[in-house]
Amino acid sequence: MNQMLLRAGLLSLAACFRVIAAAPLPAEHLTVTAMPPVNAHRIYIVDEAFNNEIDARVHVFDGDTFRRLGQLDAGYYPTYNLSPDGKTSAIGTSYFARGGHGARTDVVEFADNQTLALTHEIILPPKRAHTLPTPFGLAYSADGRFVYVAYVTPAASFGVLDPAKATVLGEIDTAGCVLVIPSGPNRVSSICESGKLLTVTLDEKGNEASRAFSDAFFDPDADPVFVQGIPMSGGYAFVSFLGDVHEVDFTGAQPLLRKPWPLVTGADKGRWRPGGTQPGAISSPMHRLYVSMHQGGEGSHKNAGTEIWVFDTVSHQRIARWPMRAHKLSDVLALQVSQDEAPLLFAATNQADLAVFDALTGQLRHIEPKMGQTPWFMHNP
Amino acid sequence: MNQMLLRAGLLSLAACFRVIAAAPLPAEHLTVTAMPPVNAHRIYIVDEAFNNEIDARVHVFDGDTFRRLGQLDAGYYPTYNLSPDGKTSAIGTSYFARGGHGARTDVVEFADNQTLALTHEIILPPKRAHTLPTPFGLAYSADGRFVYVAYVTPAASFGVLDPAKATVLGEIDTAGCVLVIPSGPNRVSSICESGKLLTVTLDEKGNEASRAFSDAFFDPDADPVFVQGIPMSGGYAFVSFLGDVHEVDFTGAQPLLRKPWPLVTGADKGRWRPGGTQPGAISSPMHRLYVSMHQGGEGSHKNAGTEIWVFDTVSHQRIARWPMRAHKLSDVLALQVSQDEAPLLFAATNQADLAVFDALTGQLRHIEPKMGQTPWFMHNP
Amino acid sequence: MHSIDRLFEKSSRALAQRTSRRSLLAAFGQLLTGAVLIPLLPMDRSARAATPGAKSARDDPQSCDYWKYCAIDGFLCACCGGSSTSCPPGTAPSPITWIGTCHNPGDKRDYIVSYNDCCGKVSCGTCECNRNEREKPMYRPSRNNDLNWCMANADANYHCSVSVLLGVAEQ
Amino acid sequence: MHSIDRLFEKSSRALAQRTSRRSLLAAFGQLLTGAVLIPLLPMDRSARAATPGAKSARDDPQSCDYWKYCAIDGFLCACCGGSSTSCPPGTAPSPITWIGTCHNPGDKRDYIVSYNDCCGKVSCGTCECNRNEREKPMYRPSRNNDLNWCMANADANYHCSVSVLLGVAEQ
Repeated sequence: MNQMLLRAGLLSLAACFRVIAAAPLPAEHLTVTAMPPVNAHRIYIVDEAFNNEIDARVHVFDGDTFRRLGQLDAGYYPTYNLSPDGKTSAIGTSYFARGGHGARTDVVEFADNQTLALTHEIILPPKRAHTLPTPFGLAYSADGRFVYVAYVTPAASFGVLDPAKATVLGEIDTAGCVLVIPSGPNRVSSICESGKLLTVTLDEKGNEASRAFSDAFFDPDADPVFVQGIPMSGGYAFVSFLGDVHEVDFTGAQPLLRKPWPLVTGADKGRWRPGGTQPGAISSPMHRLYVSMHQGGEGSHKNAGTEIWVFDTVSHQRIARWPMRAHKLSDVLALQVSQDEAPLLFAATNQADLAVFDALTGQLRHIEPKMGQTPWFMHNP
Repeated sequence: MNQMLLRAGLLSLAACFRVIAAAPLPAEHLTVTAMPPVNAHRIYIVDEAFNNEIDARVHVFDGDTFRRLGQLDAGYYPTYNLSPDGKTSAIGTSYFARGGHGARTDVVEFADNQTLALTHEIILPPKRAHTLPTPFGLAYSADGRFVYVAYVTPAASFGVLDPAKATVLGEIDTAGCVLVIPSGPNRVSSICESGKLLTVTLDEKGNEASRAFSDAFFDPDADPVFVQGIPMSGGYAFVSFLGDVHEVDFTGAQPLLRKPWPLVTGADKGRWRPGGTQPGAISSPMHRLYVSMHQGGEGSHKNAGTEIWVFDTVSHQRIARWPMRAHKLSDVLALQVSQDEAPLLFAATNQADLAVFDALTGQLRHIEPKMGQTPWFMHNP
Repeated sequence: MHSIDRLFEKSSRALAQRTSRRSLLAAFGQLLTGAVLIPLLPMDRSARAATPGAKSARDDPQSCDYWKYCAIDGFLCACCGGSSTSCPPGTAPSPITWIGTCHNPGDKRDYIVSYNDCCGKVSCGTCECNRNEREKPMYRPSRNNDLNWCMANADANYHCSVSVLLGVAEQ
Repeated sequence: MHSIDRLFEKSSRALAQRTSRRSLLAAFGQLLTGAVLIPLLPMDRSARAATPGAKSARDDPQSCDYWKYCAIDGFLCACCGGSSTSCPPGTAPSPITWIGTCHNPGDKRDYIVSYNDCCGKVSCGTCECNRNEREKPMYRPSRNNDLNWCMANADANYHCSVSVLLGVAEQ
């Protein structure tokens, strides 16, 4: 018994001694964090901040480490895109001299994605389209030489910018067709009310060289397409409200309209629909299309999806249905997928959660809560 | 039976006829709503919008009809006050040329409380104190001739403004003492680190005529006071972290420091504490002090209150304890009371609910959910 | 056709204030030529109101289920100091609008509704409402509610949305 | 006294960049004269951490319960792309700070902590943390966390807060 007490006493003494004798923690030094190198699993999330709309942001998130990497200010009704090399963020936005009132300044701000510091800006005429995020509010030419910005006043046109020289080169009227779908080094297509595409070809200086209309590639009365076109190899896929996939090949001088194919067949047609603020994403290397689907009728096209449906873009067969409630996730407003061979699928919900899935298996990897206020669109390299 | 059927048939026919024959609804006309006249139960709620801090607002709410009357933009880290006649809102704030970055403009904007339209502004040097709302970030002289704005760079001073001429008259160094407590037509007091008050008397032109320090009216080491002083007849009451009430009479040429009296006595001392962003409010006509109280220790002074305690400001006796959980309300961050003989008590919670109570009985009249994002301070006429 | 005439007159007058004649014709040609009658007067009403709100909500201007709000995606001015047809104090109505066609269950008629934004203050943030019956993407701007219709105002900041009955959608 | 010296040097250097000598002496006289030792080294530790977090949270830089954060009222930079001592990419540290004294349960020592704000982007909005041990109102600015310590930065917008150990709070 005495021995036990002695041992206990010695142990206590040793513990005390260790604490007392250990050197105090050294002084720390304040630093600024360096960004990790860009990788295929980095994602840029446009938070419209709908309740505080002058304070939109872009959150930068790493799908491997599940870390928030940083943030970019995005102003009011922003439009966002990455440069073709992924090194630059371009944020088209509007500011007011007094927060929510006062003189309006439309501007494209450029940030270095390796530092998240702003590098320069180009002031626009106050005509920038104020609308929800699409891939086509601001876009780079394939060679990065031009930046195009969609204008709506409500007259529709677009600005041609030189990002290297930080100047506005000019403005091109689009006869009521909207948005800027870039192709090649010098072509811009816009979507017309009639369902046609207007394609303007630019000269060396960014002026209009020629223009041409395509045939209508969808029926805007019977079944309009979402303007959130989905990048795919050589072009974009436009999903319609009822779930037809209209692929457009933009590799040639004029858009090539492929035969549409359906996501929904039989009795499900018109009952299950795509929806949300970014309804679909395509993994080009893996030939997969992911679409956020819900059950609803006319007017439900902005509804978030209760399931993600997965399709083979070659066979057009549905491969999987992934119900979100299996993961206790709320419904999905926006989808994006990484463009590598081990793809991650990102899903932003109407509760502002960001879910990260293995895009091949559907396995849930992570849920990042409260990814801003209203994360409505996602971009990745 | 036949008669029954006939009657039913006639009824159906009548119903059809009514629907078919009724004139369609007339075309409507778009208008702008006029504000109801100012009354004692109107309240101005400063929403710091802490998650979107460049987008603070002031919500205007009617405690009688429970209607939101409108909103004022309030920018970044605003300071707010009403003119002595209640007709004007003065919003001291800061804007950046690019939302959250770029050139900073400090400004006082004035709005007509009968229209909620801005009337004019005064641009300040970029020195305005960026801190949480208090009654003393911006204040009017009693006659409305001067407006004072607290500066911290972190050097402390204040600006003297002429709201009628929309000019900055000058700046007065306050030797490290902060905020602007107005009294009479030409005196400004500031709170010093030592617990003293510095009182600067102005001349006709708003320049310093004289200055004097009071004795210390509290001990900033042992028991600091909240800077959210509570207006009362002839002066302000400052509640301390441990719950002593330090009343200061500002009617004379120099502040008169009254003997402090305790909110908390006996075993409760140090256990029950006042707290929040606006811990108390006084009804001068009814001689009542309302304080938001919680159980906590050192460092809990920003905790929201689980109870509202009611005191008689003459007898210093506690009259009532009103637990918030009885109303399923979350804890209270800010308190304000109307200055009429049928007073309403307004309580803003840490869940952004605004509760309206009968201030005499504690009866809950209304809960207005989601009164902005972070409603941290309230003003009323 | 009285109400339709009013619609055309109102829309074209408002647009004319802000756009060149050429752009106007290009962007909204259909609205001015009468081809608009088809989208304005859809025949298919079977899909309407899959889950209709309770009667009280359908008649409550502070409820998103209010029948007039069938194509509002934004904040209801009726919760922001205004009403279903009135902008809150200190804000300015947008002169340009988008258009909806809503069914009034009270008299079983379809009405053409002008949705105006109220502008010049930061977003109201209360009573968010997202309904999109017959709403179309922005390539059909007169039917699109994602555009900031405050775009052409002196103060282009969006605060909230109202609904203004223009007349019966006659067939 | 090494760490205290560092504190004085750092604070006075930072302040001197932005304030006139006179204002500096007026506002922060106590900090420079040594009278600061009393508020910096409070004797009463009995009230500390009435409800201490779990050990893991106390050591987790992304948790508000992290022991170093005892006087942060704001967003934790460790959740915003930075760390407990590092500002997120693209932001700038504030050269002026407020000071806390936090108890490290790991070695049972009290440390003096400099809380710097990271500036130049809109609020991070993640990991809001509101702790106020020994925090004082703004009439004692060196101990106040309600002031925007980005106030003197070229871009004065507050993004998040870090905690930087300056040294042991010796008695």
